[in-house]
Amino acid sequence: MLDRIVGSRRATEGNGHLAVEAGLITDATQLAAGRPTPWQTVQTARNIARPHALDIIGRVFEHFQELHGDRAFRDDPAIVGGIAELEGRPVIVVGQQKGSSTEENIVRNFGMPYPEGYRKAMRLYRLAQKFHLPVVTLVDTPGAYPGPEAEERGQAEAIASSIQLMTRLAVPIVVVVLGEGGSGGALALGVGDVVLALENATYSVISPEGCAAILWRSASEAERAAVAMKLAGPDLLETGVADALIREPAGGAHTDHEATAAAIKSALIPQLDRLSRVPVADLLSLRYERFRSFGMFVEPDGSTAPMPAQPWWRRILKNPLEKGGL
Amino acid sequence: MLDRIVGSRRATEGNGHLAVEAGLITDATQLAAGRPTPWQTVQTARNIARPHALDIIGRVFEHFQELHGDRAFRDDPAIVGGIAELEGRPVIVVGQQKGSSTEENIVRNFGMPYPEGYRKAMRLYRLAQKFHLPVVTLVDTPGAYPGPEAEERGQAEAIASSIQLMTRLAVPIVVVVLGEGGSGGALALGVGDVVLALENATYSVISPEGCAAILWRSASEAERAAVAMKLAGPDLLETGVADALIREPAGGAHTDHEATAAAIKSALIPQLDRLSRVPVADLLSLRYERFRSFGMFVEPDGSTAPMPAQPWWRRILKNPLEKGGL
Amino acid sequence: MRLRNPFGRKTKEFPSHLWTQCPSCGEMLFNKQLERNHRVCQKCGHHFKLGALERIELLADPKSFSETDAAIVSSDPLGFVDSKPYPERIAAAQAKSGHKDAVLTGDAQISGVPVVLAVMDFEFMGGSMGSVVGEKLTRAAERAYADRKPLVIVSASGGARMQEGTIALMQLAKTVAAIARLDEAAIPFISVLTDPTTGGVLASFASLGDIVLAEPGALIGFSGARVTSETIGEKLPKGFQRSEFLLEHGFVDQVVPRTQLKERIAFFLNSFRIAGQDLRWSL
Amino acid sequence: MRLRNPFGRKTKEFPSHLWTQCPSCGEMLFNKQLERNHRVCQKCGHHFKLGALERIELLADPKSFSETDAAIVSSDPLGFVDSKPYPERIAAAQAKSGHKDAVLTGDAQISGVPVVLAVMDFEFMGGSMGSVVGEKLTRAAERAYADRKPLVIVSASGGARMQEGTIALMQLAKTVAAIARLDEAAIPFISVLTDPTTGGVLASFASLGDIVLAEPGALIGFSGARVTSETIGEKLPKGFQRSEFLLEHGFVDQVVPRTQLKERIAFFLNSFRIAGQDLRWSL
Ligand SMILES: [Zn+2]
Ligand SMILES: [Zn+2]
Repeated sequence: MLDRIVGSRRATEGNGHLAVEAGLITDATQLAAGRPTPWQTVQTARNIARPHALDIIGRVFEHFQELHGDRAFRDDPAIVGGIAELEGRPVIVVGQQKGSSTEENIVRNFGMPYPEGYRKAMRLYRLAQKFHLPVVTLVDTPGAYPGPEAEERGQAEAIASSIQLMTRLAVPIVVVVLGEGGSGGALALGVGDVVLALENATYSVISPEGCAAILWRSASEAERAAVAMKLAGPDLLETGVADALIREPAGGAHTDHEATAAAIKSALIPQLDRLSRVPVADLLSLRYERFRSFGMFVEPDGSTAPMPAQPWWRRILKNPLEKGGL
Repeated sequence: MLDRIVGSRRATEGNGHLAVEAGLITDATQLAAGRPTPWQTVQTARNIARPHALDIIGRVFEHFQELHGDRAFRDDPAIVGGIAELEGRPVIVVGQQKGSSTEENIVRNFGMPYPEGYRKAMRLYRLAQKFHLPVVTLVDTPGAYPGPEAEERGQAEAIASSIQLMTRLAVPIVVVVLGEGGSGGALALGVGDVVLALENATYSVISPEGCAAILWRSASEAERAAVAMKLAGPDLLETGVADALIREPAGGAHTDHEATAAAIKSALIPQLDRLSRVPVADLLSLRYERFRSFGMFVEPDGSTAPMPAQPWWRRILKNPLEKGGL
Repeated sequence: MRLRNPFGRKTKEFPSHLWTQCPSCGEMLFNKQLERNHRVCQKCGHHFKLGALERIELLADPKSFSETDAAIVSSDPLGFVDSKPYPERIAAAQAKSGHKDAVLTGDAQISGVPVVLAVMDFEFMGGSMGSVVGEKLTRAAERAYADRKPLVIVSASGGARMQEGTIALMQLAKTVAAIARLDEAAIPFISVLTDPTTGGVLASFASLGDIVLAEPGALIGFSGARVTSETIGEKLPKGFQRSEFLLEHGFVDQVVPRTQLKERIAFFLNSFRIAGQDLRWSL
Repeated sequence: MRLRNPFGRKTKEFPSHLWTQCPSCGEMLFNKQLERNHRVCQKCGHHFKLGALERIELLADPKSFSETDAAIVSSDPLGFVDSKPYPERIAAAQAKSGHKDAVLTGDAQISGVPVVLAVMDFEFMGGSMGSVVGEKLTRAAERAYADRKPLVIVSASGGARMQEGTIALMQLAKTVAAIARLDEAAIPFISVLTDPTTGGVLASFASLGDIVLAEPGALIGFSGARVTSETIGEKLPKGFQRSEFLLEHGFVDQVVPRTQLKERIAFFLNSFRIAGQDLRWSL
């Protein structure tokens, strides 16, 4: 009766646009034995000494010039963005910005953007599109700020619009999850052609504490929730949420910002090289399929139902790039 | 030495897209003798009993459904807009809204929009473009609100962006100045293919009081300023700021809202009929020329300078509409 | 909430299978009459939640609704277990609601206009969006795109379904990607927000309608009011995150009483004829 | 403003043709040195207003500036007379400033990148925009469009020129229409706001740069602070309508000290190669 399970994305079955390089981890078996537990990973991803967006931008790119403001309300310090060069080639880079001290965190609102932060990001995406610049986003947020002013100024609308814009933006987008990929507030920067994550980054629909409070009615069950939610690196590969992981220094990214940035830079260059040669129509169509194919469900005798779109990694076989050997 | 004066627009030389109908005044000689003075016209245009945007919308259009909000900050009551039908055909209508009592005026901020009002208008223009609906705007404002919150939220940016959007909006736009056309705050709704004005409307770069305070250093010279600024109906025809005037009832629009609305409706229908048959590229090109040609200056021996664009009423001869006899 | 009993009678005189008390005005409402009134309080206009079938009956022309993708059911991608396993929760919700998941989709006509219609049901696990809701809504949008028919979605949801983890989060991108293609093709999308529409559903397709309508008094917001209140450590203003609050802040085109919803949607559908289908203007 | 004299000397010891007092820190600045420092106070960094010629010298590569449309002069469309006739005001402004009107336009190179450059001069009737400014800026934008060269405009203006009435107002639409075509063609436009940029200039092209830069401490706003203050009947906050205020509120990309302005503009011009001219990405 249950004749097929559709839509599961697994890195092992294909990576679409991903340019696989030696440094990238595309399969959980490539990970070192003795992995930290999901809850340990949550702590590592939140470590205040972890390199944050500007730490990475300053080391990966040259000549970063920050651009400010949403042109409507405010410049949100929880999102930074601007123009920089990656080995001499200009890109637009946008990231959530946490602080590395309490004072900085107050200024940066602990990396929790207001709606105007997402609107600034959208302005920069449009600028990238206008001038044919690739986009790199750096995801690192506990989530979009949940305060009343954020509600008043349309947090949900800003996230929805940002996702919409990214799904159709006519330039390559590479997403790197640096630390916490917290819910819709992370996804608003997270729609790209290739999604990479640092080895100890997390990506989740809600914080483990929030999940535990709702489902177990106790925040102290957060550790169990972290396991159940499958939010850590190997899980992200398994579900296809991340196309590949970027290896961190042995002690974790917080022990060596330079090495972490170098690993990110090594990962980014081949991705952008590859993506910049894909015709825009193919880029958008494959980006659509990448997100279209998320979902695990059962469709009993789907013969009368319209066929779902083919999973994206099958389409990739038709990608002209594969033939040209670019 | 002074070999040419370029760029003056005069209604007598041509009206571009204007569909000339019996009810329209295209030449100051068609106006009744014994015209009110400019200062009297300023008073009439500001008369609180004059029909305001919603008074007109309710009488000219059917099935008006107001659409609210800028999707970012607030629904500004000083600008109203929505979808309505003009003899069964849908249009987007947007206008500044004054009150007809002190209480209403407090709610409507005396018809002085905040930036979010212009951003709501822009949202509706984009909606019109998306669904191929013509736009009608109703101008009636002392000016954009000059308070500090308006500055904080970017009054200038909102006006500039609104003007920019209207210059390239790919659907017909007809502007009707109902009462006060106050400065940039009016122009932000005032870029169209055809600009009409009620007989006693004004359109000025600054209020007469403001002009007098700056140039004569005395607001009591406002009457003189009103004359010097050439802001009233015959002047608007003379300078081409308005393509035509719509005749008001004998005592002025405030004495008869029904008759005023009927005159506006009679004027609008042929304009939209005509404009809806113009190919979009021609529409945009002629709209560009319409505003391009404003300006009076002297260019001594312009032979080495690039020729300025031809005034729009010469281009009109090339308009395919003229040949096809549509 | 303390409820007022206007007649001073004991509530046992109003057995709950026959009567419902209005949480807004306290009136005791006879269930049959409440249903006939589309679950709107006759006295104060309070809008009770409405099930998906009743909603379809309200909006679609009689017998015009033809369900699609009805068979899709949830699997358990993560093997998720909290106080009970996810599959047991699904089974319980199916038994309680009579639906396979939290949305019904299909082809329909609204006042004669052919549309793709999707209606969420809060009864099914709080209208939460997991793989099934995401897939059905995406297919609905794709069908609207392929058939060049307007899309109408009525939302009622607490947000993304936690039991599907990050895959639930990805449904935001999946549904929005499908809506974005409708947007590019200028195929109308009308989003109707009902009580409650929050979290991941509001932060995705529900906010992106060409026209966004809300029922009166519906709870609409990104963060749960509890989270927001804890964030600022104080009580929230009255009316916070209600339809009228969103109208004032510019995110909703109109607040429309349920009884007028069908004709209002029909008006907008008629205004937004799809390009090439409208001969009223020569544009 | 009360000025502080840091040396306690009498100001007559500083004849004004030789010395200028900084309105910000009170320092007495030797004029020649002030000019060498591009009219920035060496002590506190206060940015004095800069004339159009000095601005061009600051930004354009040596000898690269070639003026265009230099001959256009104002006529008197309205026959405008206030305390004196408009033509007399023009003549006085021409004599005072040495320019024919409030903007200079031309072709130039900035760090080797060919651009169309327009620079306003506040000395000429407060940098007000009438027909001549509107026409020259429009031609500059049209030349940038035709030649596919980036446009750089440095603004300094009190707004529209009242003496040209509604025709001055129409210059907002005229210049913006030309900028809008650049925008559609993805030809870069960098807008630099200097002290002061207000009224109709800020409410038109000056706000529409792909990149908007401002000099430190410049007055930038829509309404004059006097009008705003009268509107609310109270004093405005410190820093209101200054560059840094606009940066905080999201309308300016960067506040750039004058000495860094040229290299910063060059960086952005190099980032925004015009489509078809950039071989760095294969996009
Ligand atoms: Zn009630
Ligand atoms: Zn100083």
